[in-house]
Amino acid sequence: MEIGLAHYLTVAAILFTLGIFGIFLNRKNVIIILMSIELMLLAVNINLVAFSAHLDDLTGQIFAMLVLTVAAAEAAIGLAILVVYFRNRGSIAVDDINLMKG
Amino acid sequence: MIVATIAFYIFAGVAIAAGFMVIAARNPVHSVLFLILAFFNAAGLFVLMGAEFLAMILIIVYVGAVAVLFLFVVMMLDIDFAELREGFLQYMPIGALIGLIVLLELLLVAGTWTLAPEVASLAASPIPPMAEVTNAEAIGQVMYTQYVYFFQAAGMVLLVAMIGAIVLTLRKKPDAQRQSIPDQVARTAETAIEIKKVEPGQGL
Amino acid sequence: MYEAIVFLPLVGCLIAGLFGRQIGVTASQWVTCGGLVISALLSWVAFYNVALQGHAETIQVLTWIDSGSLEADWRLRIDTLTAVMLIIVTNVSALVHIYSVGYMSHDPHQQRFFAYLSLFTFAMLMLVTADNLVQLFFGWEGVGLASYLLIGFWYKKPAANAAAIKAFVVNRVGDFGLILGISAIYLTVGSVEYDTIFAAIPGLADDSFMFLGVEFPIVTTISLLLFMGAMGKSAQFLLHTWLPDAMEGPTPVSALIHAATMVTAGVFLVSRMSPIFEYSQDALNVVVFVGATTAFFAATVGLVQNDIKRVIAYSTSSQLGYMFVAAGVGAYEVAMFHLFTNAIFKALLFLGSGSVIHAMSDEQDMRKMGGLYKFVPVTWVMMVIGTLALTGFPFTAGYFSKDAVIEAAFAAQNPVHMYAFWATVTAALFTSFYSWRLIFMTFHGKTRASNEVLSHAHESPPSMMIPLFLLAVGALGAGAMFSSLFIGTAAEGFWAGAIFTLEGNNILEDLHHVPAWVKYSPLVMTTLGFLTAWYFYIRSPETPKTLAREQELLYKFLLNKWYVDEIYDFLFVKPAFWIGRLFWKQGDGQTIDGLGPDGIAARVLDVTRGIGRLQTGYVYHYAFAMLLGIAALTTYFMFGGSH
Amino acid sequence: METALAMPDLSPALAEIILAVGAMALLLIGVFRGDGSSSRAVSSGSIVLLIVAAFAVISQPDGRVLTFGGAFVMDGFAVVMKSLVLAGSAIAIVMAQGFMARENIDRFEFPVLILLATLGMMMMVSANGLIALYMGLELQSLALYVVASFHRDNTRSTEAGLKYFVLGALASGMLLYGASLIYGFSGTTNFDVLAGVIALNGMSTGLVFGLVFLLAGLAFKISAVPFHMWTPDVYEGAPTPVTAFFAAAPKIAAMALLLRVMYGGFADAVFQWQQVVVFISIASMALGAFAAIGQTNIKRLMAYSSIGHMGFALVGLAAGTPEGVKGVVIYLTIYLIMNAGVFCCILAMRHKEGPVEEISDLAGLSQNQPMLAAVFAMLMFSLAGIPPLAGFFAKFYVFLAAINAGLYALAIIGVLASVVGAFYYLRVVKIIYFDNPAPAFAGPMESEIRAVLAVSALFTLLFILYPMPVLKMAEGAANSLVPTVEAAEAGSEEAPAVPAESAH
Amino acid sequence: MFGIPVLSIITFLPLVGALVILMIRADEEVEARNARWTAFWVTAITFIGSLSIWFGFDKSTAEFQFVEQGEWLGGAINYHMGVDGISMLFVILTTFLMPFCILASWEAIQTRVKEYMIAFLILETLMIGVFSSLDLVLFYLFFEAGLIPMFLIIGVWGGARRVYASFKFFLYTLAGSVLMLLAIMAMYWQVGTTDIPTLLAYDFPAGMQTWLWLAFFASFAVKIPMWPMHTWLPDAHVEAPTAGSVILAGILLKMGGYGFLRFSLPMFPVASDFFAPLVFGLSVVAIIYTSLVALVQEDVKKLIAYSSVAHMGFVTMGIFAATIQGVQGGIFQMLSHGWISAGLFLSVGVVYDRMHTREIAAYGGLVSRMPIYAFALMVFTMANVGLPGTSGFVGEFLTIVGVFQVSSWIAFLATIGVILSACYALYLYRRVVFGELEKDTLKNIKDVSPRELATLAPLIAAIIFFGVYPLPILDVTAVSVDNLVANYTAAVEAHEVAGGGTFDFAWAGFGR
Repeated sequence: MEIGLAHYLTVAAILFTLGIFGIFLNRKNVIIILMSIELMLLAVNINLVAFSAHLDDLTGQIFAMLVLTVAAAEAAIGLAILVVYFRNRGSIAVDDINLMKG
Repeated sequence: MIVATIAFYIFAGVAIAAGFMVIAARNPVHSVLFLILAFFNAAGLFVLMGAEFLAMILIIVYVGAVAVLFLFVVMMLDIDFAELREGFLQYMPIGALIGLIVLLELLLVAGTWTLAPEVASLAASPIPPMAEVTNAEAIGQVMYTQYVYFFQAAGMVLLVAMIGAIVLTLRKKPDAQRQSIPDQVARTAETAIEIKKVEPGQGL
Repeated sequence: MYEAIVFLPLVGCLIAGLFGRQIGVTASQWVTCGGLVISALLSWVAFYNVALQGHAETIQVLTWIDSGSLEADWRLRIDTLTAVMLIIVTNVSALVHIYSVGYMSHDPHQQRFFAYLSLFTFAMLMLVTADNLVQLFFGWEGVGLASYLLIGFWYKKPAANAAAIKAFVVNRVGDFGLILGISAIYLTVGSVEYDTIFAAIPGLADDSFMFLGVEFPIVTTISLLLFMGAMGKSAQFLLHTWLPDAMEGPTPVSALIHAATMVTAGVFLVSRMSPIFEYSQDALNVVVFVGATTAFFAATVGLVQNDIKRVIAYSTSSQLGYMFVAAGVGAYEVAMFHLFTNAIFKALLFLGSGSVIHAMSDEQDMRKMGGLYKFVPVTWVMMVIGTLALTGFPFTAGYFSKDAVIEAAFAAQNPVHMYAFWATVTAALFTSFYSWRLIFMTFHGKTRASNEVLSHAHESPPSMMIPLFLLAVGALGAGAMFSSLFIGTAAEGFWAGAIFTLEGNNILEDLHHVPAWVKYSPLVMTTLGFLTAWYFYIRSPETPKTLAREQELLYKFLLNKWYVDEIYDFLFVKPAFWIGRLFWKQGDGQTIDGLGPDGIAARVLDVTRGIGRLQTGYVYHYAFAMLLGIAALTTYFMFGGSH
Repeated sequence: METALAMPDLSPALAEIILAVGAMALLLIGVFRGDGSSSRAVSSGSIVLLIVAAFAVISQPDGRVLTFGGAFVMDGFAVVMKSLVLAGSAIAIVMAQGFMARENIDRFEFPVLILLATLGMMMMVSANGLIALYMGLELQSLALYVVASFHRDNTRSTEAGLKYFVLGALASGMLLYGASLIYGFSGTTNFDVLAGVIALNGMSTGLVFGLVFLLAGLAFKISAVPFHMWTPDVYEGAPTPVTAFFAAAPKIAAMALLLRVMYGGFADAVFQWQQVVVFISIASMALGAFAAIGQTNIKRLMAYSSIGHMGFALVGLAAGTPEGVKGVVIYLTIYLIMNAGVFCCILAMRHKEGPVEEISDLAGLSQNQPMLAAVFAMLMFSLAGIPPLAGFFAKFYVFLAAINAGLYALAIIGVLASVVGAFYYLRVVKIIYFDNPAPAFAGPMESEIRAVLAVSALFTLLFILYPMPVLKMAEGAANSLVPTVEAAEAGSEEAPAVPAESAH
Repeated sequence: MFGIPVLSIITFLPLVGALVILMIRADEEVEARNARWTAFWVTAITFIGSLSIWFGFDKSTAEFQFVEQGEWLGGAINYHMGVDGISMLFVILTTFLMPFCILASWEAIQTRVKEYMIAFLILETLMIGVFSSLDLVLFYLFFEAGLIPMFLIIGVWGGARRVYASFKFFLYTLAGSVLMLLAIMAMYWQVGTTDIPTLLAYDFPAGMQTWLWLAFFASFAVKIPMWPMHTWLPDAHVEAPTAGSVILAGILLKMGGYGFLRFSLPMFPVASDFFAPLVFGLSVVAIIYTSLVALVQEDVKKLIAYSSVAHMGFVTMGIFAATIQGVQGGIFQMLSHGWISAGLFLSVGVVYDRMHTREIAAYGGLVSRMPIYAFALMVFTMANVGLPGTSGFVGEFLTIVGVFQVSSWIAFLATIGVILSACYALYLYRRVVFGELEKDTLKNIKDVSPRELATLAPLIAAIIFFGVYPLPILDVTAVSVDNLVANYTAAVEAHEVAGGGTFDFAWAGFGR
């Protein structure tokens, strides 16, 4: 069976969905959410590379590389905010992040 | 061909399983480790698609830097894991349903892809044959020319990330001792020594 | 000159009303009385000019309403009909003004009283001189206002206030018909000017139009609507309830407004509108029927009343019924004649009773009087003259007019008219009875008043007596003097077209040729009534009490005025308040506000609370919302969305 | 390959370059002069820089210029939107100075981060492709995440930053996924090319999905329902000047980007995106109106208010016509200025112990500070869209466009939502004017805030007298954006939607 | 006239006055005094100035006069002012009532006098603007903007439930008028302009008229107000300060009627014809229903407010009868109600200032101590009842005559209102003024002061003068009304000829 674009897109879609799941099903730990975001971006990258390969166009790979860069930056900022938050609250449980509501 | 197929299924299968474990693992440290696993396998998929350079970046940047950073933070924050157990399954059914709907739709879309003939000619930067130019070289050729704008922009993004991380986490501890060379140089006897006359028999 | 007749009272009213406090009581009296006396004198001149010399005139004063083809000007139309009314109104009013100087001498608000009286006179004059229906309506409502003000003159008395409102509101019910009538006339004729209307009506006689979704003959509808106004103003049966209550006002007011002038406006209206009524036999039948019923009804109620003024009030209502009967059978001249004579003797009776009341320190209950002729002999004489005139003692004023009414009713000869004949004849009996009953209870027999009151009893001052004398002369002589002019041989030249009758209407002629028994029946009835009254209240004072006990149901029925007030209270007043409250609390409060602004506001707040609850503060809920959004949109495009 | 080596034309991106270089220079100044002493200097420098950048923007020649391989576009629309963005940023920095000092967080990084965010926004406005869009968006977002939690010792501020970050990352994930689909199904990331592809082949399912995901990501940035959930929490938690900043400049940039994408790349897919935009527009207007009623915190109230306002701005977008663009531009301009004024007022709300944010603290302001009260009330009426204030004209032009496009149901729901929305603005006025006085606010307003407030108030009040400049500007922007659409529009089913053709 | 922009000057003069008051800086006492005098003189001068448009008015033409035009929003939305026979008198009414409002607030308002006067002057500008603008958008602007000062007047200087009342007033009227705004936009796209004279000449397709009519109706029906959209009125009236009630009843309500006359009837004749039965129905319900409700009120102002609703029922009925008498009667009724309700509210204000209660039960026997007051109130009451000789009669009578030509049922039912109005008005008068003066609180009550008399006397004069001699008003309106009715009839007939009798409720105008 030939491995086509659809296969890669399927993998990406599943990973993307897992990422989303990770964000809203997770009650434990904000870090897991950050990791879920990384999963989503990974899925996007798989998409981009797969399209790139099948379109025979480098743009997708460039895009993916930029996404990687930004994802790294995002991770850095995210973790920084997380640390600051932890210093204030002494917790990073998702359920605790609800001082503001209504 | 069959090797490629088997490789795909292995990489894909492990990546998905690892991805699942990232969100399902009880211990955040395990989650990070599964994330690394997922990245490794995704890198494998990249290789299968001929994007070796990206695969390499993925390993170096993600596994080498980002994942380790995660691990570091997880360790540093030292959470009481036992406490954070409940509620995981509370929203599972409805959440899973919605998630599955989205997933199914995405999969349906994935199946509809066709390459319109005129689309091929649109390629902004066609991939040169692998035999002539390596993937890394091809990327390099366009990265700093055609896509220099994005390259610069990525630089600004990283700059923001840097400033952000520093501004948020760097703290000057007021009671910490710091070396100040000008102060040291400017030090004179008058400022350094105080001479006290001690009256006999009275003490200080 | 005609302007002076009409506007002098207004001038007097304004001076006394606005500056009364500054110029003082006496000056106010002089201004108003003076104005009225001049008016009265001038009105005789007018009568001479118009009625006797035949110089009818119309005088433009000012433009009033001019909207599209609807034109209604302030205009004075002076023809015989008006001239007769001018005589009645100005003279009675002048006498009442003078009378009031004495009668009201102890009242602290005399300026106001005189201003009101003059205002009334002005409004009444506007009514009778109107050349179009809108001006007539102005006067119509104007007299209503004055009546309201005068009935409620003693504003501290709750009963007076209630009576005032009742008078105004019941009159408004009549006006309801009048407004619609005017509107209907404008719709069909395109004008509200008398002459135009009268000219157009014959052409419409057989036409019909849609009114309230039903096909009605035009002329009948208009006539009946106008008559509804007349019923209200003239206190005809069903709309009569305000008149007895109006006796809460000062007695001169009762004399002027509720006996001599205002209440007769209805009769005047029908006469004035004779060119319309003549074309609708149905409407005329209704007029006769209502008039006859009122004559009978009011007379029955008058039998048992104990308030001296109320008796006269019911008598007034009854006499107005007579007038409508006359008008309804087509004898408008007779109606006007009876109006004329009735004004004189009814004013005399009221003023006389006012004199009695004055003497009795404001006591009105006849049961607390009796034997007063010794104390107030002159008043007694005056009252007897008035009673004779009212009951139709031969050759007094009432004899000519009332008998003419009864004869006219008989002469017309259709079932309704026969009913009217018998009703009026019976009413004549009752009239005689209660009139003499009044005299006997008040002036004869043993006195039932306290010594305290009697010690103050005295004959009234000259300012009150002079009007009485003058009226008494009129009550005795006016009938003989004017009968030939009004209804006799000279009638046609006298009216000079001011009253219109159809070709075949010879009632004025016919009524002189009724059988003898008809001619004598009123006199017989009167005598019978007198004798019964004499028997009941002089000969055997116990009889009425026994009778009342034996026929308690009937007695109560009559005493309570056929329970009309109670029925109205039950049918209209109570439900109006009840419905009003229902509409207010349930309608406005619960339904409209509840479903409308308040309800929507409450729902909005519910939604707000709901949204507030959704905003839990939990990141995963927020993420879930985003996912839901994306899922909804993708699903929409997958299945529902067309592309 | 050799030709690609040619130096791209940098002049269209002059303002961006000035900003980038300037920001780094200011960063250096800050670092070397050290904290505390430098923050005010860097702030002032930033403002100067923004003004210079604004001049650079305004002085761009007319017409549409592409550079960087077609990824960057400069046109009349970009000039207007960038000017607005720069103004919004400058106002935010001006407003922040005093507040940051009082809160002891006056660090020189703040203006630098604002500058970098502004840079990102300008890149967004000029983005002519998916990658440029993404890079600009991320540059802006990352800077915003940081400034949201800038008050790092404050739990609320950090929580705001965290929430914003998590959800923002999710949103950008969605956007990226959409971008990848669009790229994959069209074969290009460039909007001009994309428009051509769609004109040729129509919308495939993949493109529709890509569009939906892309819209979702952008809708997050303008906090349109249902991607709005972060807004109230972040607005409440972030330091007030930051909130003021959030409420204006990023929204304008994101809205500009939306316009650019919808009227540019997806010009021929009006039918598809119009449905999405109508949906989120209605949802935003309604939710903004309803939810704001229950608020007691003025910043939270303003958050819902901004959700609602973005819903109204989307009404113009949904029209899919040049009038719509004009309406949106007018809306954003007026909204920016009103918003600045309102936040100046909010900044004035402080007692000796610190700032207060409860609406009830405004009670009786009309007696303590009549002038401030009058201006505050006027701004509230203006936000509610009551004539003759500027806010009315904002709504007027978007609804005018919607009616022109035949979106009657949207317009009716919109105006009704504005009535509901009027309620909570009125409530603020009620508290200011009808209630008994609460303790007066402390301290005089800083002169710079007073100046901003004065400008805002005068603009709001006097807009009616001379509206032509703004109208002309918006019309120019619309005309420069839409010609790319016009040719294609003839083919679409967007009839000029005049209700006259009523007979069917 | 002579190239002077008279209308603009009159319109914006009060605004200038407001600015002047804004500039006043002094201690509270002096500030208040200066604000009062400034406001009074500004309104008085505005009134005198506005008389110039009455005297300079050419009664022989239905054209707009004193027209001014200026560039404004572009795209054929311009600053366009002018008056014709229909609108001119409303301008005068507005300027006429304002000085009395200021005088009535002289002592009643003691807090925040400056703001109060500013609010009133701004309100005056906006009200004059409504009646004199000849551009729909401009009209809408003035129409809506009036909500702001009125909201504040009710809310800041109002009674106990002022918050509820002011919100209800604001949101209710706003909700009504936003739909009109959309209709204005639709008209703009249809015709390409919002210029009223142009729109008056434009022949809207029948299907579109339906929707436009409904949208305008939503606005004006709330404003005037028609049953069942009236419930904001009693609340607003009751809570507003005296002068606020005067303006509300005297002028703001008239905007609704004016709107019907200016827009609904001439621009959408076919739809007006189609919906006339609806309007008649609602009017009649308003007349009877609210009259009955008025009968049972215990609060003086509420009673008057309900009576206003009933009287406005006559106005709508008359207008939609679309006969000359009906329309002229409607206009006249509005003007006359302006004086009468103003007089009634001012009268209530007189005793409210002394007793600080609006409960009817708290009064009684006032005539003993306050004869002048009793006289004034009697005039107003009688005018309210529609007694001939007062202006109240002319309007009421003309509307009934006018509507009778269209439907006798409606006239019949409306005339019941004539009876009921007598009931509640006299009942009120009796309870307040007549009777024994028993309550101790009233024993020392003083009669009207010269200042109060100065507010009441001109109204009495106007009511009686125009009741006896309404010609000046009828004359001014005659040509415009003739023109309006003629065009209306022609349009309706043309439609019947073209489309047959049945009027399809055209959904086609809605949606694409």
